[in-house]
Amino acid sequence: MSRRLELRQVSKRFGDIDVLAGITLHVEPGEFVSILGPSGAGKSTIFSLLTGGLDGYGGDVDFDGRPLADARRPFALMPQRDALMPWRTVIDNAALGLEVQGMSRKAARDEVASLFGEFGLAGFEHKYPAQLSGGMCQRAALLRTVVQHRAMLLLDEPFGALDALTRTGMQRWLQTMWDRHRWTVLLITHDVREAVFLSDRIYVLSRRPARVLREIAIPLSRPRKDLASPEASAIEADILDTLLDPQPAQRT
Amino acid sequence: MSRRLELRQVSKRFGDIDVLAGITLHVEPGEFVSILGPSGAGKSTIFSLLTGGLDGYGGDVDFDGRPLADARRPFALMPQRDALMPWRTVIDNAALGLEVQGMSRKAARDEVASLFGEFGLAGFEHKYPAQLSGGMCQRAALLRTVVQHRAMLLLDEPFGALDALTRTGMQRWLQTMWDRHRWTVLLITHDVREAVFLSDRIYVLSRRPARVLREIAIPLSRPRKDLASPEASAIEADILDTLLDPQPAQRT
Amino acid sequence: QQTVTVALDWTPNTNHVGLYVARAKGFYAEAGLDVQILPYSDTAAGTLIANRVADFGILSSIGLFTQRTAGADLVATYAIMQTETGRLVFNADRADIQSPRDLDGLTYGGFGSAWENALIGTIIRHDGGGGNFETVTLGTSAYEALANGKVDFTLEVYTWEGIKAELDGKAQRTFRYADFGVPDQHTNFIGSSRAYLEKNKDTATAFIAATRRGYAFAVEHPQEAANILIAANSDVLTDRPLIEASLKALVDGHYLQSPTGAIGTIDPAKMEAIGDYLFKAGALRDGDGNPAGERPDFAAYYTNAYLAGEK
Amino acid sequence: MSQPFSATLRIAVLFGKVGPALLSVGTLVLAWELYARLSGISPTTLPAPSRVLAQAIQQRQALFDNTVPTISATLAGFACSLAVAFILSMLIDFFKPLRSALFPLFVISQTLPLVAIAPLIVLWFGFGLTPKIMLVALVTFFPMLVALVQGYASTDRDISALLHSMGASRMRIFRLARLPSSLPYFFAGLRISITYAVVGAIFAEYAGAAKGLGIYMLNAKNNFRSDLVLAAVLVSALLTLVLFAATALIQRAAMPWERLDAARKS
Amino acid sequence: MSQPFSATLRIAVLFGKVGPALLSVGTLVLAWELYARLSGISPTTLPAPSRVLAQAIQQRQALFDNTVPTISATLAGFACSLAVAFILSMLIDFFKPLRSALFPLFVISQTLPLVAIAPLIVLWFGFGLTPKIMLVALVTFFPMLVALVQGYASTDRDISALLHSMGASRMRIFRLARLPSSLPYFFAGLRISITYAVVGAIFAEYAGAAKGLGIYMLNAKNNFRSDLVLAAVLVSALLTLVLFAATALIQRAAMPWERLDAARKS
Ligand SMILES: Nc1ncnc2c1ncn2[C@@H]1O[C@H](COP(=O)(O)OP(=O)(O)OP(=O)(O)O)[C@@H](O)[C@H]1O
Ligand SMILES: Nc1ncnc2c1ncn2[C@@H]1O[C@H](COP(=O)(O)OP(=O)(O)OP(=O)(O)O)[C@@H](O)[C@H]1O
Ligand SMILES: Cc1ncc(C[n+]2csc(CCO)c2C)c(N)n1
Ligand SMILES: [Mg+2]
Ligand SMILES: [Mg+2]
Repeated sequence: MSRRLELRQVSKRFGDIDVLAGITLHVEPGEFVSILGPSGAGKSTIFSLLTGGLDGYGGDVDFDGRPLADARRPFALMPQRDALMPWRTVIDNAALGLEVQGMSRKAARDEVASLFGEFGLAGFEHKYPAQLSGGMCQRAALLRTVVQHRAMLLLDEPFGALDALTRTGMQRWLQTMWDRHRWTVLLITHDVREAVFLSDRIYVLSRRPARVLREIAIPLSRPRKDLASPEASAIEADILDTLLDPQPAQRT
Repeated sequence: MSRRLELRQVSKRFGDIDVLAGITLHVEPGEFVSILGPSGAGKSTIFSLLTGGLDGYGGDVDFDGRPLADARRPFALMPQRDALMPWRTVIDNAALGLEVQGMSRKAARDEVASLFGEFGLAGFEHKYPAQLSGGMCQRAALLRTVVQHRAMLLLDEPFGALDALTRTGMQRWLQTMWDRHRWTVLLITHDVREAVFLSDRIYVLSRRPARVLREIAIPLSRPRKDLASPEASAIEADILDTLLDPQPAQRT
Repeated sequence: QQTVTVALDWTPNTNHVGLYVARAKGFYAEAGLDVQILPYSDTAAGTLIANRVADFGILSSIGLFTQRTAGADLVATYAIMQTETGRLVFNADRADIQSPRDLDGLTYGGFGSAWENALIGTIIRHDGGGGNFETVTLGTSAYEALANGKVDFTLEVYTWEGIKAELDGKAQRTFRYADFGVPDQHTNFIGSSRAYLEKNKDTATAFIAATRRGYAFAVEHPQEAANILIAANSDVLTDRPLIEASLKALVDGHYLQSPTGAIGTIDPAKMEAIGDYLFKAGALRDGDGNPAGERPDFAAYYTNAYLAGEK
Repeated sequence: MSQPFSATLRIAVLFGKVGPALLSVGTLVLAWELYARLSGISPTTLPAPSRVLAQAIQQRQALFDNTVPTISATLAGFACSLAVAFILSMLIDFFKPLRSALFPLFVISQTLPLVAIAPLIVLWFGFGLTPKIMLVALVTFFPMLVALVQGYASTDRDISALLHSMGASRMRIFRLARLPSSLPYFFAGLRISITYAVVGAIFAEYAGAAKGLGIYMLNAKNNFRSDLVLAAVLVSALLTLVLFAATALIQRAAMPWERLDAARKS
Repeated sequence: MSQPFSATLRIAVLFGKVGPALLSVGTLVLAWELYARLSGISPTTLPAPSRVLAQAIQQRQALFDNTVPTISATLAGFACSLAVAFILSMLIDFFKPLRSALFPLFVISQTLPLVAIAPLIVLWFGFGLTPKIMLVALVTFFPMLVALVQGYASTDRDISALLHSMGASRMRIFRLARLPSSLPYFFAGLRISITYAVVGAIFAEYAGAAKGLGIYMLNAKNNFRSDLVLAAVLVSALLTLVLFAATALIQRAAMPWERLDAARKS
């Protein structure tokens, strides 16, 4: 079986600024891979490249063994923060991807409606995002992402906007969902613990211009009920020391 | 020696809403105490009561053994987020508290200038907050707080607005600073790990109306270089289980 | 020196020549007066006088009769025009307009005073028409609208708009009001309020006398008067040929000085006739807007008492 | 504070909001009435509000007849302005250089004194509805265009990026994201513009019209009837306030989610 | 993008910004010139821009003499409006019920058609600078007041709470936090108001003035000089643009930190 996604020496500049400086990474089918890196490193830029939001980059990107053709759109993206439309009800937000794919609004609603229970949103179909808690918004955004039935999910800091307590709850929930559905996932985060808790493998990026500093396999057994096992803690401490300069950052 | 701060059965209502339902807690001189609780519980409300931002509450508040008289203002507050004034340079922001106390701007500047090195802000005296990274802004805000030479520091989620990586760096730095100065600190946070890492004792609050669910002493030795020691992890896991409902929150 | 303020009725123009001449020639100074010509404003001169914002002002005949009947404290003290300067005007190429009755059903570009409709209606009916025409109110652009063909006819001040058209070679034809049953009138007056006149009898007399000297000088020396007028309003009066031609028309047409030699004198017969006409046309209304019940005493509307020589 | 209100509480709150307004407006009107009556000022100069009201009622038919054309001009002009602003804002959104090309023209158009422009427009377009529509459009067009363009720009980048990743076309992204995002700006612009629209229409009538509140005012003024001038002013002020309230109602209906936002924030 | 620009790059960027503007304005003027020359339209109805410019230059002294009073009225009126708006905004900020009492009056004041109000103002205030200042203040006052009140309300609650915790008085909090917070709103309001200020001053002159651009326009029109009317329109448009640019410069100087913000966001 060929790799689901493979980036080889991918580089990207914005004007005078080098953002990506030769990124090489891959994701196997059914694998949960995370990208960890400082703010402004270029993590979201990688997703933009993959989803066709940018043109003109160096290096190769293969998907399922063939070069990534723009038109195939094999990815379902969950952008940083939830990106829910405040003017659409939750069900219409969740159905957005299907509507854009050409499905009628009615059919799209019917399809997503069946998933509301599993995502803990039953009864909130016709509420607006403003009527939901932060955690519920994140679940709605994830529902909108998975319902597109793409070959791979790209999750860009899905819980970055949540407070620490809610975030922990959502991480536990995501792990349960992934265990059940076994999506192929590439997750961006700068929460080390989140990466360790959820991933099969982690790529650690440097500050801009981003290079892959380390690739770390997480051999912990699943489900990872215990958030603070000694092994997990050790991996976490190790990664943190890689990331944190001896001097705290002087500029973002 | 009497307790520095003691709250006994403190309660507060806003209109029809009970926010604090009998909070009892205390802080010893030189102690680092944290308050942990869900968002909207009423944590910041406690600080508002202490700093005279609200009137009309139930229960008693003693400071150094005597009832808290409004005029004494024994607290230096660091509000949620950094609350730096974008229109003041860093040094003028840091000197704000001294200016309000009646010091001339020049004298206040001189006094704070000497501390810029220790707070990792040397050379940035005459920059505006917008020219600083998030972590530097937090340090400037903390500098503004400690320079007021109050008997006690009230820190309201000082690192809540930072990304996880920067936050970890700032937590390490704060521990170093506290080790050196031994301020009396009451810290609000909803980051369990942050509380465990920094505190001598932790109060865990319930959802609104806030009650004290648990009081937990952290017997870990200082300095706590290792963020992920097994003991720390165990305390953390314990607290998290207290806080996280079996079902994730339905509403904030 | 006594200060006297005068409010204008329009942009400074040849109608006002006597004021500027008297000032420039020192007639006012000789009479011990410091005359300030107030800037033209959107507020009618009659309103300014009645509210004691101005001592004197240029009043249109219609303004005098309507405002006075409605209760404003106004008295005409000097007739600038000895005869009507207004005309009903239309483009010469309008073959369909041969006499006023042809105006029925056409569009009039007007200025928004009630008496205009009475005036035009009278003219048309006098000529055997029905007096039905459309009115669009245009403020001050009626004249341009006529040139553009947007309206069929309007009213002009012959000695200003009419002369300009002649100079531009614009072919226009006019109807004189007096030819169609409208009594001739002194189109403009210099007027004041009874309150002012009673308190400042001597000043008022001196002012009217000096002003009359100004107009008399203009009648004698139109060229020099034109120079004075232009010099006093250099920003405004940029069209020298127009000023000169207009003054010439005012003099030659016996507007400023009647064929019998009267300058400034108010003719009681004319006042009674036009007053009568306006009353019958329903153009005179009381302060509440109801048509005046009985014929007002028009003799109280004017006085020649301040003209030099007479008392 | 999403607790249900009791009916009395509701009324109390409403009065708390409206009370001071009624008080101040009432005081002003009363002071004016007293001054007009006691100072002996002539009613031609400053008629008492009671007289203005009495005249307004007596002349209600004439006032009504003259209000209708003004409303037509206001609404038609505003509708045109909206339509053109909307089309241009879309073009600008799709083709950015248009913005730098057209905005200076619009800024300049706002600096032209209406008093000088209005007569010219009337001369070019006659006395029908056209010149009034043009003038109303002139005063309202630019604020609406700016509001729309700012509104589009306020679109959440994440939402755009998301739609792009889903394969949505530019047109689709415009319809699904940029257009709804512009609504709050649109309505803010609407509330400002509608005030100018009425004033603009009245102004246009001054430059030439057969009927309308502006003409009514002009006639009243030229016939030295200050009370009728003020009666027409009263009607025009009421008209503006009604249109103002209407836009607020339309906004509530068009943006149900905004009310929730507000409720949540409090 | 805070890299230093080379000089040529700077010029290229500037032209990229100004180019389309020049192009569109130029095209418009050219079209007008051609139409005026080729259509045979009379110069009284629509003079060619070249003629307007030539006359403007020839009459530069008169235009200048008439611009000075308009500028004085604009600036004096605007200054008064600012002063009163500032004082009232402070009172409202310290005593909230004033807001609900006064705002309806201000909203109503904006709905009054100036054309109807202007003649009354001369009666009350005479011919001096006063009525012009009043009218300019009337049109600019409300936008400035709203801007200031909104600006104060935009103050970061955390900053207020912090100052309160430090023991700062309400006056002190106002000065240290609320006032600086209002600056961006203040300047946004300023840019809108300054446009109205010029138009308002020109309008006010119709209500009675010896000199000024409005009077110049009126006189030129009554003397059948459309070209001079347009020359004065040109001057007034330029005046507005200059004042507009001046407020932008003042804002840059008064808010050095905002430039950094913008630089950082890009
Ligand atoms: N369209 C663009 N044009 C110019 N610069 C860009 C663009 N998009 C991103 N950048 C720059 O590229 C760098 C990387 O941005 P990116 O959003 O990929 O960072 P990130 O790693 O996702 O950061 P964060 O963790 O804060 O989301 C930043 O310096 C950003 O300013
Ligand atoms: N001045 C006030 N008037 C009315 N309600 C208030 C006021 N201040 C706070 N509240 C309410 O009291 C509750 C507690 O607010 P508080 O800010 O103390 O929560 P918190 O625990 O600090 O939350 P977070 O972690 O999100 O900062 C909230 O429901 C809030 O809406
Ligand atoms: C010099 C001079 N020209 C035009 C008018 C304006 N105007 C007012 S009423 C009317 C019609 C005359 O019967 C005209 C043309 C004026 N007042 N003075
Ligand atoms: Mg990112
Ligand atoms: Mg809080």
